[in-house]
Amino acid sequence: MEFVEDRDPFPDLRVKIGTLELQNPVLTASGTFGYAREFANLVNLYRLGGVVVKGISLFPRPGNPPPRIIETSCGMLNAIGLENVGVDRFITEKMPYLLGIDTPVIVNILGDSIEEYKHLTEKLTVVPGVSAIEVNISCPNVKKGGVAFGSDPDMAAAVTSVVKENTHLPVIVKLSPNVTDISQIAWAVQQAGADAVSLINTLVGMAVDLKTKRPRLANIIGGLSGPAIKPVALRMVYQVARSVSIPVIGIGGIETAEDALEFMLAGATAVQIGTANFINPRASEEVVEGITDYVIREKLHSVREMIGALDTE
Amino acid sequence: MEFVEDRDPFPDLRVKIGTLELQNPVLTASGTFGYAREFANLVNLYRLGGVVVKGISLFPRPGNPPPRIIETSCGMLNAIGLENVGVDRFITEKMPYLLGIDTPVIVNILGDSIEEYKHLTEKLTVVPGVSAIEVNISCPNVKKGGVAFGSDPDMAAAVTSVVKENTHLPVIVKLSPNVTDISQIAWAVQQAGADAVSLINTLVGMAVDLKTKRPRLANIIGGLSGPAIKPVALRMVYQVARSVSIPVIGIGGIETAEDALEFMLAGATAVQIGTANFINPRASEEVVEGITDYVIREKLHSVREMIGALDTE
Amino acid sequence: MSQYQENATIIRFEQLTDTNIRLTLQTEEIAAAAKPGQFVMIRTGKSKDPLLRRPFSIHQTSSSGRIQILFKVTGRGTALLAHCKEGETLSVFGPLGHGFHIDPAKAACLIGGGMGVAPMLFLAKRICQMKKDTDTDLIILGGRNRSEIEPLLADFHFLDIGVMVATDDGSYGRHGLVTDVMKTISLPDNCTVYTCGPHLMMKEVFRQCRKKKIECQVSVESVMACGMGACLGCNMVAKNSRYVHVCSDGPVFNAEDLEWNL
Amino acid sequence: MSQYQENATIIRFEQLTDTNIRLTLQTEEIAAAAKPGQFVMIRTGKSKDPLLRRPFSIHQTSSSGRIQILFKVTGRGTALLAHCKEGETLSVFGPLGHGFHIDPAKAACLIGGGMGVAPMLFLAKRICQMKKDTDTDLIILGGRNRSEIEPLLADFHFLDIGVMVATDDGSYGRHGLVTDVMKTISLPDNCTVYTCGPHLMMKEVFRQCRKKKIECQVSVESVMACGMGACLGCNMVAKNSRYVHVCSDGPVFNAEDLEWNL
Ligand SMILES: Cc1cc2nc3c(=O)[nH]c(=O)nc-3n(C[C@H](O)[C@H](O)[C@H](O)COP(=O)(O)OP(=O)(O)OC[C@H]3O[C@@H](n4cnc5c(N)ncnc54)[C@H](O)[C@@H]3O)c2cc1C
Ligand SMILES: Cc1cc2nc3c(=O)[nH]c(=O)nc-3n(C[C@H](O)[C@H](O)[C@H](O)COP(=O)(O)OP(=O)(O)OC[C@H]3O[C@@H](n4cnc5c(N)ncnc54)[C@H](O)[C@@H]3O)c2cc1C
Ligand SMILES: Cc1cc2nc3c(=O)[nH]c(=O)nc-3n(C[C@H](O)[C@H](O)[C@H](O)COP(=O)(O)O)c2cc1C
Ligand SMILES: Cc1cc2nc3c(=O)[nH]c(=O)nc-3n(C[C@H](O)[C@H](O)[C@H](O)COP(=O)(O)O)c2cc1C
Ligand code: FES
Ligand code: FES
Repeated sequence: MEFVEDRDPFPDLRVKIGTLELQNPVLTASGTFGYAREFANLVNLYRLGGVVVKGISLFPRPGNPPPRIIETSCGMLNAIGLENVGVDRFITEKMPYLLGIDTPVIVNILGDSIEEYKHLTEKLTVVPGVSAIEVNISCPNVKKGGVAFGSDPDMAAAVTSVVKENTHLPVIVKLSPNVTDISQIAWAVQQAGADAVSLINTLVGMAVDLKTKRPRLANIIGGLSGPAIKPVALRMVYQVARSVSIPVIGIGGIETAEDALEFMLAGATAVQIGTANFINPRASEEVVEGITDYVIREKLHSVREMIGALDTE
Repeated sequence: MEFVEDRDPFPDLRVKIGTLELQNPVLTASGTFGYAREFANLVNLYRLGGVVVKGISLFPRPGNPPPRIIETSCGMLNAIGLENVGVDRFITEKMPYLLGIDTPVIVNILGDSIEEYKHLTEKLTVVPGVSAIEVNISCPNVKKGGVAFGSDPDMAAAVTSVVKENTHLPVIVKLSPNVTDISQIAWAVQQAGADAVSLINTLVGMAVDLKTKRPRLANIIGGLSGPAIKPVALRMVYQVARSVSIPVIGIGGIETAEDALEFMLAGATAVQIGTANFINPRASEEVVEGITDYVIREKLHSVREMIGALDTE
Repeated sequence: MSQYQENATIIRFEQLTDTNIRLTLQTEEIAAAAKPGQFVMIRTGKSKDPLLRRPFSIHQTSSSGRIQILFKVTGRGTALLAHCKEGETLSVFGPLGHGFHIDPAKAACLIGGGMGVAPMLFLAKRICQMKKDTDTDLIILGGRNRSEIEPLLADFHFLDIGVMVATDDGSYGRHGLVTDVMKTISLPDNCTVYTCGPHLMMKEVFRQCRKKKIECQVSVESVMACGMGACLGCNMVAKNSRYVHVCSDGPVFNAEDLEWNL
Repeated sequence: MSQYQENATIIRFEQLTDTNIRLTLQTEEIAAAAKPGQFVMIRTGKSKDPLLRRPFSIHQTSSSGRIQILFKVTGRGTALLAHCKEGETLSVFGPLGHGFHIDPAKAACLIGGGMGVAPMLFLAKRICQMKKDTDTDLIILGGRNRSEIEPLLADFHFLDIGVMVATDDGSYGRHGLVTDVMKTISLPDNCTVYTCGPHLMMKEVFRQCRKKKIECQVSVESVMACGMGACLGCNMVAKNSRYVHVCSDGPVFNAEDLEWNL
């Protein structure tokens, strides 16, 4: 294990997501970092900008049958099916540890209906140690025939409003990339009060096994993540950052500090590290180290100078 | 150069796209195979199911400034900007050669307005040697504020209708993947008379150069293609094939016969080979060879048994 | 439980058969921490394709800070590993998972088939360290043919436990499956069977154990992304249709706890 | 113009400097068909990442069916090539593009800088074959320092054309740039200058040629996907703001035809 020395001069990496101040712009992406504890002996958690925990629902969910993951070219498909212990057990079993890690904890929530999002918010907002809520709107709206909340501006706004109304915490809405115009959804959730948007969630994909003539995932379709999707993520971050005035958190295929800084140039205020955690469990901390080095080397007053600094003439 | 022996028993690889009979399901994708001549000494063109030529517009287009392409993880972005010689020079300069290659020639067309599609169709439909028209609807509709024809069911249907009304040739509509619900667009163009749909065109993406703080493409955004997008393409083919009754042509990251057969299992009647032509100029013919081998080895009566044969319980 | 990510130098590359390879890797911290039945996740190359690490059981560890893995080329990742050279480095992450539970008071029967032989050596060595008397213990190893199994035996023969071998083609040891051999022997009542190998083999081993009311620990496989409980991708159906996660709840389970559809 | 895709065996791997490598490849058909100034596209590995082939000028060909390429490690693809070993194979596609136009009636001045030296050897050899008298011909080669340029000279010294060398640090030949050397010599009126190297170098070469009204052929670079005119990705601005495609219209152009913003 490498040890990290303290640096001098201490560079300014702070960024703000709504009222939430992060010491640096590097978060971990929901579903790829467990409940942080799994990484505790690999990553100095306190050095991260924050951690986003696995998506939590009102009731425990068993998730999908196996196989749930499959590798694709420079990416992977997952159909975990949002397996989680449910909000009550999350609060009693996972939060005590998370309270002690000295880094902001952002809780990712998901529901099948507006009511579920409401109840989740009510429960989480009073829990000590929860720094912000990230709302996953890529889930199907059961009442509206299973269309994802995130694919319709009105539904996305409705979820956002109900979460905002029930919490004082900063609310980040996590956008689905499987839409015609992601800026339109971003705009709708901004108008509904979101403090920030994060994007992208996974692209819907599929893999087929020629030998068995069956889908490779039990769930047939799954979410594509990893380096393969980075160009799509970067484009969407760029588009959304030009359409909204709230902070944008960039996600998708980020493995290195260079990747992260590219997202910041495109307009991201912060980033999340997802699939890269599987390939290099120290990826998130190494991104922090790399950004630190960059800010020192380039003599920036603050990493914030990078946000949206892309030169397009 | 490898030589290909004739095989016995001669397997049945024929598929039908509208009234167009293909000797096998392997086409080349528009924009990745030039005007076929470029590949003449590498590929036995007559062994392909057909070739789809570079997109043609009513007037010549110079395309975008350089750089136009950039590699990404398991993929590439292109912003060629639809450079082409225009339909008149295409007919006089390129068609004479294409007439002689003894494989169906499908002409890919693109326009900025419904009228352009109409004029293109009128001109091409009378040209000997044109076997079908593939309509690229990923282009911006200049009159409707630059929204892509392919992202709106009504506009997509309108383009399809006007092309159908002006030709007796089979009309394939090539769908954009940058939409919330591709099945809806597929359905709309089927209702408007399309003989087949082909998908996917490229995903909109972007790349950033941290050193120069500039986009890597002069055009800022470009189209993502190659193995990286295969899972998305496969999923969309699967969805569309279950929504429409016309043939579906699968495109996206296909490099091998195995890839092609996976698309057929998911519901494709034929496939197109795109980016793979750059990496292996013989890819298209090798896919034909691989499918031939498969049909023999698996003792299929016809490759058509594969279409939609995915077992999802 | 501590895990380490090390840049491990390849100390030795042994091509055992056409497809089977044994790698000796210098991984100080992993070697020191590893327990029998645990595994490591290895990056098969420097490129982003293949993207994910691949899981391999720890075949044995040495006090000089080395581990061995034993693998078969089955796809792209293992094909890449089959091209690596001594002196090069590989990123190795581990040790991961829950290993075998050894009760020194009980007799042990180790049954490994194919690449399932891999964890058995480490386990057998540890059993020999923990127990004074291994007279009632037994190891049954199976493979397709002589060439697959013979190169592995030297290490087992150093130990004080009897080894029986079965090959599918009869070219070495008994002709048949390890489960055929298992039928011919009478296991002591107070015995634990440890097994790793193809699913059908383990199923049959468990079937025989259950009949005889003998404890059976199995090391199972699943597709994995993270190997450490973070992605929830490696689930498997356990009793009562519940899911367990192979990497964090396993890879070693009490066979009773899994669903075998017997 | 015939192109071939060959699985070329690496006959020789020469690490010339830290970053510069010369590969000798067995490519019967490409070697037989190649012309000076043409290039090949090489797959840098078996994986899908990096995905695209990389373009390299043909440094020289041999009658035994071999070609050489000379390259500098600048990124991931060339780094992979720098790890290949003699005896392994690489997928090589070529020969591609339009090469230099040689007029045996004219004097020739070849100016190569950095990796732009690569196509100059092949060109010089062909000029020697085509012309009886090369007394008025001249080769000017430039590099950063002695170690970059010295290993390349042996092959040039076999030829009947005078060679002048310039290095940035003065550690070999003249101290300075090839374009400084160019200024000091007087080129015959009826002369063609052939040049390849960094953009700014070629620009200066062309500036001097234009002043002296001397023909100048340049070999330029651009990003490429297909290398054969199929993708239209490799465009470059030519005179009158028209686009040319480097792979199919070039890579060698009459400098007059391009836009240099002089
Ligand atoms: C805990 C554990 C321990 C293992 N120990 C060993 C060992 O000691 N020796 C050994 O040879 N093999 C072992 N395996 C299996 C080994 O991980 C796979 O053979 C390897 O990942 C295949 O990689 P590939 O890229 O060559 O194959 P791929 O091209 O990825 O696939 C080839 C085949 O292998 C299967 N496979 C792919 N990835 C995995 C995966 N992560 N886990 C299981 N199966 C997979 C695929 O479904 C496919 O059928 C172990 C697996 C697990 C889960
Ligand atoms: C016709 C032609 C002939 C060439 N001949 C030689 C030669 O003889 N010797 C030599 O060392 N180099 C030559 N090059 C340049 C060589 O192709 C690039 O150095 C190489 O592609 C870089 O690959 P990479 O993966 O190492 O770099 P990357 O990681 O891809 O990029 C590193 C840098 O190289 C640039 N680059 C990447 N791909 C290309 C490309 N296809 N064309 C041009 N630049 C690129 C990038 O913009 C970046 O600045 C030639 C290029 C062309 C177009
Ligand atoms: C295994 C896995 C599980 C995930 N679970 C969740 C989740 O519970 N909630 C959520 O909002 N996103 C989830 N995601 C999406 C990621 O947070 C992230 O948006 C996506 O993977 C793209 O980033 P990446 O390419 O860096 O992985 C999951 C992704 C993976 C790979
Ligand atoms: C360089 C390039 C140029 C393309 N030009 C066109 C075009 O003119 N018309 C069109 O409909 N599609 C065009 N495409 C899209 C391809 O035909 C294909 O739909 C896409 O690349 C996905 O397939 P692939 O992953 O196999 O490349 C182009 C793609 C590339 C890479
Ligand atoms: S492999 Fe990720 S949880 Fe088991
Ligand atoms: S590289 Fe494809 S046209 Fe030049």
